[in-house]
Amino acid sequence: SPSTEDNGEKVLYLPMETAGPNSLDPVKGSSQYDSRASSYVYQTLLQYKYLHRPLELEPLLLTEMPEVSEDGKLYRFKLRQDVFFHDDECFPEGKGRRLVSEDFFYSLKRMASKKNQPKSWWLMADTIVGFDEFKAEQNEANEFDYDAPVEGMKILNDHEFEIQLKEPFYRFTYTLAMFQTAVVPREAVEHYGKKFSRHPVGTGPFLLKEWEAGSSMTFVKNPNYWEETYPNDPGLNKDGSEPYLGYLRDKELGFYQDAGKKLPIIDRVELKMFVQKQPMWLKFRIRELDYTAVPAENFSEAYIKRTQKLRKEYADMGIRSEPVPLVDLIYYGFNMEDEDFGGYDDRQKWLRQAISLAIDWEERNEAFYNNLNGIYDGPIPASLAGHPKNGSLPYAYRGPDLARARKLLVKAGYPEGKGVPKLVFFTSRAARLAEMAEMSKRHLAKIGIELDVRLVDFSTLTDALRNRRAPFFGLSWVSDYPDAENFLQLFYGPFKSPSSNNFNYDRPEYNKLYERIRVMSPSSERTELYEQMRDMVIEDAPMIGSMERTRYFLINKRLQNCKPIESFKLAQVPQRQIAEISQEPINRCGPTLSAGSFTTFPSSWRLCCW
Amino acid sequence: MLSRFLKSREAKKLFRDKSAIVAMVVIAGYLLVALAMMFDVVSRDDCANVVGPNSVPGFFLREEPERRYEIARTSLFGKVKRALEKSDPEAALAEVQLGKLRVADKTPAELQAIVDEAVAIQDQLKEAESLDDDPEMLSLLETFESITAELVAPLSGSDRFMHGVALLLGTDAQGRSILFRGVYSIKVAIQIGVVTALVSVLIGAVLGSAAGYFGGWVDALVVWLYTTFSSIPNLVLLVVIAYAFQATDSDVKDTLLPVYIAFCATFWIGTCRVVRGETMKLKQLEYVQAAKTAGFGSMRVLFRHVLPNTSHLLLINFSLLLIGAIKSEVILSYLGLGVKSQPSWGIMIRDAGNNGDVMTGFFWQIGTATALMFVLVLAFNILSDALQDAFDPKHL
Amino acid sequence: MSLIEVKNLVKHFPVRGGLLNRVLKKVHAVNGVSFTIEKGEILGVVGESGCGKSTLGKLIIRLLEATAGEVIFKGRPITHLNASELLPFRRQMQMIFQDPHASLNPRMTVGNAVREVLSFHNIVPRQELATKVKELFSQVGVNLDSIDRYPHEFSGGQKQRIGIARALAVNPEFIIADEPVSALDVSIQAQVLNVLMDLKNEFDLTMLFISHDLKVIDHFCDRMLVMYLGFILEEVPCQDIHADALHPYTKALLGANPVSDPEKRHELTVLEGEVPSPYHPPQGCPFVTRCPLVTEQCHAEMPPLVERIEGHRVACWEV
Amino acid sequence: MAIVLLVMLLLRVRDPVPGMMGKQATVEDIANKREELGLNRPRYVQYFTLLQQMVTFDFSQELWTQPGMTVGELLRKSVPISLLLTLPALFLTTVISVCIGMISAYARGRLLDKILVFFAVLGMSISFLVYIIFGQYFGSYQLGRLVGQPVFSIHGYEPGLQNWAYYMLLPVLISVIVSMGYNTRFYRAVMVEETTQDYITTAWSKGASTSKIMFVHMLRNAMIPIITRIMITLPLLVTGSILLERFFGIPGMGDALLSAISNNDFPVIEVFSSIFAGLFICSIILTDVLYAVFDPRVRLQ
Amino acid sequence: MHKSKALLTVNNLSVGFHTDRGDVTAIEDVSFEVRAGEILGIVGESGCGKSVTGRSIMRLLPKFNSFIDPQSEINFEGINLAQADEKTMRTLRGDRIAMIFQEPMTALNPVFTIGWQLDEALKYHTTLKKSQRRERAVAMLKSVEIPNPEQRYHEYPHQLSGGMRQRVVIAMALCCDPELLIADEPTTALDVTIQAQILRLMDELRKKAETAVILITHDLGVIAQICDRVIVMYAGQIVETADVYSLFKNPQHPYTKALLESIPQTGRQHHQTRLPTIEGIVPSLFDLPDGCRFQDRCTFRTQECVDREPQLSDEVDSRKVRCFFPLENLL
Ligand SMILES: Nc1ncnc2c1ncn2[C@@H]1O[C@H](COP(=O)(O)OP(=O)(O)OP(=O)(O)O)[C@@H](O)[C@H]1O
Ligand SMILES: Nc1ncnc2c1ncn2[C@@H]1O[C@H](COP(=O)(O)OP(=O)(O)OP(=O)(O)O)[C@@H](O)[C@H]1O
Ligand SMILES: [Mg+2]
Ligand SMILES: [Mg+2]
Repeated sequence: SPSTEDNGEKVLYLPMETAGPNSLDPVKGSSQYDSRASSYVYQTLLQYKYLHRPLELEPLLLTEMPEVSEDGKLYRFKLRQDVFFHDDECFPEGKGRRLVSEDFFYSLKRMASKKNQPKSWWLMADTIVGFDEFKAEQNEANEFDYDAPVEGMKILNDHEFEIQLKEPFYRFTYTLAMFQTAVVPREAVEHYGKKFSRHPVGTGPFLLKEWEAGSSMTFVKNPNYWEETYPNDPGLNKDGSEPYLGYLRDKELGFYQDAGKKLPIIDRVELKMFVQKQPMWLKFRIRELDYTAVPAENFSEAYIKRTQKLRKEYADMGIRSEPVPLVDLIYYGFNMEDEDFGGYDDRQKWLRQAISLAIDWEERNEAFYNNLNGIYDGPIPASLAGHPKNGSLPYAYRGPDLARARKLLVKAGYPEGKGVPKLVFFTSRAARLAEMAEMSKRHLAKIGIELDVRLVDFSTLTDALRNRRAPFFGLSWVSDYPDAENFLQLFYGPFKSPSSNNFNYDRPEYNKLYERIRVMSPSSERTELYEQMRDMVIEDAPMIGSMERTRYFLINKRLQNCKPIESFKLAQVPQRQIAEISQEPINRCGPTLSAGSFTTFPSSWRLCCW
Repeated sequence: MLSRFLKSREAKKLFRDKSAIVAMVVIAGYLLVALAMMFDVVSRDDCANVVGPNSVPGFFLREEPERRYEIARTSLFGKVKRALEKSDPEAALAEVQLGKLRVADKTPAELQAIVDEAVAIQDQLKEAESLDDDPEMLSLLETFESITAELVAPLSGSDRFMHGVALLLGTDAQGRSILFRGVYSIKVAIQIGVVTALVSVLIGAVLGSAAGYFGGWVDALVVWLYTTFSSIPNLVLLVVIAYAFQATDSDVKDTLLPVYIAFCATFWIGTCRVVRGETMKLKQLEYVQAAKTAGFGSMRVLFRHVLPNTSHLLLINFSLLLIGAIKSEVILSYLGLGVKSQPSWGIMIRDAGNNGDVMTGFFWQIGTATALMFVLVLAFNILSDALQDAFDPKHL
Repeated sequence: MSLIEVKNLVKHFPVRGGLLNRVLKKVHAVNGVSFTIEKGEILGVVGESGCGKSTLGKLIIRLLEATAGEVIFKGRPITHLNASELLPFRRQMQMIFQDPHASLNPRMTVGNAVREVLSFHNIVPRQELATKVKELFSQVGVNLDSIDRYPHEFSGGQKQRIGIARALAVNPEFIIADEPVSALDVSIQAQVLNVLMDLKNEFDLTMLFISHDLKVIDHFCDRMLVMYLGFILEEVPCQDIHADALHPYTKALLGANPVSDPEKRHELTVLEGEVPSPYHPPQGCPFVTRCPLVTEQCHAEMPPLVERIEGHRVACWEV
Repeated sequence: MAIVLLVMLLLRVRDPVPGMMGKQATVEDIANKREELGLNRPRYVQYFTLLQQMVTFDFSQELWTQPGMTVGELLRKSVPISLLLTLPALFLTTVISVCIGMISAYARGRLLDKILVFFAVLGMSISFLVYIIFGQYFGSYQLGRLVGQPVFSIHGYEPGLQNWAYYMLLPVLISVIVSMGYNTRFYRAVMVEETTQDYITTAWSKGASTSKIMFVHMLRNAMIPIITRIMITLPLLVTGSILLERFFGIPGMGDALLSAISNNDFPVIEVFSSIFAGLFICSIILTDVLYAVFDPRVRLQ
Repeated sequence: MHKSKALLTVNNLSVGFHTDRGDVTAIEDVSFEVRAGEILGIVGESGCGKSVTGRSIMRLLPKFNSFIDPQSEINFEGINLAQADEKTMRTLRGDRIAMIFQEPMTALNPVFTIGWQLDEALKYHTTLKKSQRRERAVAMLKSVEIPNPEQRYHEYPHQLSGGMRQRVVIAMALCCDPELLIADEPTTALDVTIQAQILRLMDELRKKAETAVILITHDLGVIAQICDRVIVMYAGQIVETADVYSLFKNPQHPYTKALLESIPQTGRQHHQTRLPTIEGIVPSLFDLPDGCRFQDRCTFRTQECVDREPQLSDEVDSRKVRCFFPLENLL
């Protein structure tokens, strides 16, 4: 059996549903997994509060939230002065150096260098005064000069600096909590060169000890971590109300037991990679993993589908269920530049609407998501301003309403779907998407439209989208920050492919509205505009949707203080502070589980198999 | 040719082998089914269409209460409920259908009443901790089932039969008939098997015999070709070819053609080797030399005198490749590179794997696919064994 | 003019092997053989297994390409003709093979095997094919009912006769019979020899008759060549070989041949010494290793094939 | 080296760069990337560069999908792991199936033979995938729970020989079961061939015992086909088993290769296929050498 | 001709095979005896059961599809070989009874040295030490006139010529001084000069060591040359046995006679004459005619031959014949 000499160490065993991050260099990363893995080692200026729901930002490497000027364009930052980089051979004498203002700007400027092949430039594009010019200039030059000045970036001193924005972009604050803007030391980048991707040096609570590509990563505690502490008990408000949603439950679950303790509490984190879900689930069940997101296909094993409650056997073992609604958008999209299905003519619009009316989201939800997902109209998910009440709008084209769809087809000149060309549908090959495509094909067949399914790998899909070759496609969008603007920008004309507007939707009215809301702070006026934009999208139907998921996490008793989130491409469970481990040893095959858990396992089969 | 074979010693040997006869009967059965599929006895649509609630188990398993609840909830009840909420319930109701099941011939108002009643019971049921051992809840469940059943129009005789057949082996996660899909896959499997085996045997035979017969640069070329091909790991080659097809835009990739090509590209090698060896042996034989002295051209000698005498090898190779193709299809489909837009055993196994069927104890889908495939492959295995024995002069 | 003239025919087979399939060595199968065959004559070739008899036959009929030398058929060299030029000669020369079983395509009825040859060469008009086949079969004494049967349904002697029928189908003038009776029992051997004899008498066929059985050659041929390791050691008329043979090897063969009569038992001649390898034939006479009469000269030089009397040539320094 | 060419041509059907660059890349970015990877050079230049690298054993190319990691490193890591899986599997399969094949050949025509062959065929008739799915669920998960402690790992890998049985034994067993059918039948045929040889009769006529006949005379002669078969599979050892590695989370070469293919990681695929081809050639040479060891007839002069 | 006691007595030996066309009896009711120092020849057409007879004495018929009739008796010095168990056979084989097989090319195991293979039998049957065994093996090689025996001892079969190989096989058979040697067409594949060598060797052996030899061949010349007595077989049965002189002089069975006549005669008077032949073919073992098995081809056939199967006659002048109308002395 495996060696896990825990010798008093507190070790976390966590799954990651991928073959592993590609790179730990923040500017090169893009995926959720890159983000998760990086977050052990690197830190950003801001972070989301650990226990607060809905999420709220707080300073991390800063002493306080940035000061924003009246016009919303000038940001002023104060760095903590007790933050040191990891001890590493790239520093003189191997001692980690103190973090200074210079480091943050250096890290931002790395996004601009062509050499780094940054996937993150879009975050900074057209945002900071003089940054775009800096990028153009330096990439032209022979040598990229990181010391060259940028107009909008000003160092005041060691620990104070200012950033001047072109416009009062509200989202800029959120950007500062995204891992792409994490702070890296210049010494390490220059010392390790290409290897830097696999040899991270940051300010975070953990050090990367081992990385078995494709199978596991081990992080160990950073002994020189600065004085970050576990969040303190905010207490009930004076009027007895909760300071945030779910505070009382958190308190009851003992999330505040460790308040004020120095972080990190854990000595070692073992990330295990899983490409297949079956082994991950099985490993959780023998308690070799401390938590897992419940794969949809195993939901009914752990939960009673009818009540969506955890089964008794699981609850009895101290396993905790944490449903986490994702802020996301699962949709089908049209390429608006497609000859047959795109376009802004009424006929073309009706055709798209008819297609939308044929798609049965409920059935999909039932077959693949255990009926757990939320279905809503328009592109704005539930927790954000602009989301329709109850998720539904009477004028939306939500299927299945075949009668209406047929009528629209007649109106569009395709009675019974006759004359509609084959609808070529691009979707990624992963897991159950193929089955889902088959379902959609069936749905469309009912109104006489033939779906031509192209199962492709993800890179081919993105390629097809970029080249505007995919007339119809299935995708999902996970928000980068909790603001509907992040969803509405998907339809902004100038962001057409190869940028994020995969629909190539381009309506001047819409674009104008977007330019307005981009620089607005939250307000009812802004929400109104959001709704207006949402309805335009619904009517023109470049997108068919929508669905958002709830992720069900199961957490073993051993793992305390763990409150998962999953949104904004953040970690599934915020790792940095985490979690007390109870001293209960890992009992890999809890005998308590075996008796009851066979309930879903027909007895007649048990005999055959042994 | 056939009649000759039937008279031959080998055929007699073959027909004396009882297991071979059984195997041939089984294969004939499969072929018949495949033929029936060609005439759309079960069409592609039948495989794609929903015939019942999701993941209904097949004939011999008693359903547990939780599942019964789910089945009752997800059959017509849910659909009717939603249809009634639509702006035009009449029209919407007309669309409601689950396989052969349709909404009972009632007015929307009547239906609404039934639905309301059901919803009330459902609310009660939802509250229950567990349905398993609570007799009160069980009876409630029964009521729920019977009420929801009222929404369904009774089936006519033949429809009821077809409904029963469709549900015989249960349904998959999307409510499609496992039986239909499994049976339809026979056609796909046989198509893939026969076409790839045929083509690769053909390629292998032509190249192999040409190489063996002519020797010289032809031989060098063929040998070079197959060493090149075989020095790439088989599965990797399959995958690379399959991927290469993915990238093309043509309609071809939705057919079985990429699968055929991927398989043929790797499968011909074995046959080619064997045939080449055999041809080199036959070339020395005196009847081939006699044919040469008679002045026959090399093509005539090759096709009339050499190739027919490798036919036993071709036959054996054919059956082995057929098995190989059917088995590899499963793996390719699992990797998402195999069959598209129609069911196949590979896809069924893939779906079952992706759906966690094994873990939830739902063995119907994977079981059906495996069993159907197992029997066919077993039959072919036995047959090819018997063929091998029959053509082995040393074997008695 | 003789029907066939063979001049200095040489055949070396490369033996390949090793990693790169290099030519490792050469088998010297036929080493400069010359002789002639007159029309209507049966020339026997004897020699032990592997001495190059079949190779010689195949060289003459162009189943193998000669390394050197020439074969002249009716005054026309045929060694370098290409396939189409060769076609007319194919009709005039045929071969009967050693192994009656291997010489018929197991997947063709015997009737078809013969018919194929007939129709390919347009020997007779289509409608007469069937009759012609029957005629051929009755000529060699095969039951006419069996035309539509497959080779495995025949006995060895019958198969050999069918082989002969196929060879006769093109009305050849010259037949190479490569050990047509070695694989057969004495009783069947007699049948086949009789058939050949009849054909010779009837059509005045010319034959190169290969065998390693002296008794058969002696009985059947007009003249015989004695081969050893690819060389001709002696050419002798078959009237009374026992008396005429001069070469020590021929004599040894005759002496080692047991007589089928216990009363005439005699001490069989036993040759000491080993047969040299065909890969490295000795420089001088190939028979030196076993020859009772060996001298210095034999080691040094291959004796020429010298005509002693009309139709009797010997290659030996000592006789 | 044609193999490399072939693989390259097949790979080039797709353009890898856009996929690599993510959604936000601009046309210019893509062009840059192309230039960096050398994809804009003519094909033959790329081909010869690769050849040169292969000949000089230069594996320092960086992975496209895993910046900072060289192909050499990847191979160094994954190949040994794959070998830990494939070598024992090959060994077990060969030993077991040679033995069964021999027994079966010896008992040819009798019930025992029929039973053995039937089971071999039975085993062959089920999909590999099904074996894996069931093996993982019943073999590691349910068995572990039945016994009360983990017997086989469900997923994952740790280096170290003491961990071998835990992580590798089940996959090894599965692959043994799967390949046993073919091998048993093959070795049986070889052995049957042997039993009918005249020299075996000669050995009997000398009064040799059954075991002597089987293990001395027959086995020694059967070595040639056995070696050939093993040698054919030898290069495949380094490719590992794609499916097993995927399912059991063993970070071997098969897994790496499949990821590389699906992520268009050309350097890995190209380097690997050249190495594989090299191995293939080596195995042919080795086969020749071993032939000479076991068969005096082909011993080189 | 000495008349010593019979070494081997075969009584009513019948052997059959299970084949894909059903069971066949390959040899039926074969009875004969061999005395020490005697060479017994067995002749007959191909497939008439000569080898099967030899192999059944060694009990080396293929295990999986052959069967010996339980009535059969093969008495070797008091042991019934037909019923003996495998262990007894193992001690006899190679030691007291040895066999030489038809094909010298394949009878030797290609992967072991000549020495190893010679040594094997000695190892099983003698208590000699390794060096002694080696000495003996080399001596054996010498006695079969293999040049350079010391060196050949270490060579592999493929390094030897066909004739040498056959002699090695003979040496192997003889190395434990067997009392009975069964030689199954030991010279068919060889050229006449080497054949002569081997025949001489066997002749010496029987003279020197009193070894009994069963010589199976279809070459009547060989029979005439060295055998004492001859058995003629046809379609699985013995049709005639006689001493070699009387058989050749006065064949009594029509088949024997026809066989002898079809040998091509040498000499001027016979040159290029038609040969007498036996018309027809050997009946297949699967559909043997009732009555005499030679009836279809016999020139002397009568109705009786068709109706009744002739039995082997009692011994007259040490001759037996299976014919209703044995031929008189015609020569
Ligand atoms: N295709 C070939 N390749 C290499 N060597 C060959 C080939 N054919 C014949 N030989 C060799 O040439 C020599 C003469 O062979 P050939 O067949 O002519 O002998 P033969 O006298 O007909 O013998 P046999 O009586 O056995 O038929 C032999 O040593 C043989 O091994
Ligand atoms: N293993 C076997 N299985 C079936 N039948 C066999 C077997 N061995 C021999 N026979 C049959 O037994 C009969 C006698 O065979 P046997 O080998 O004794 O003939 P033979 O006289 O030695 O012929 P040859 O001169 O060709 O060696 C033949 O008809 C043969 O078909
Ligand atoms: Mg020959
Ligand atoms: Mg025999």
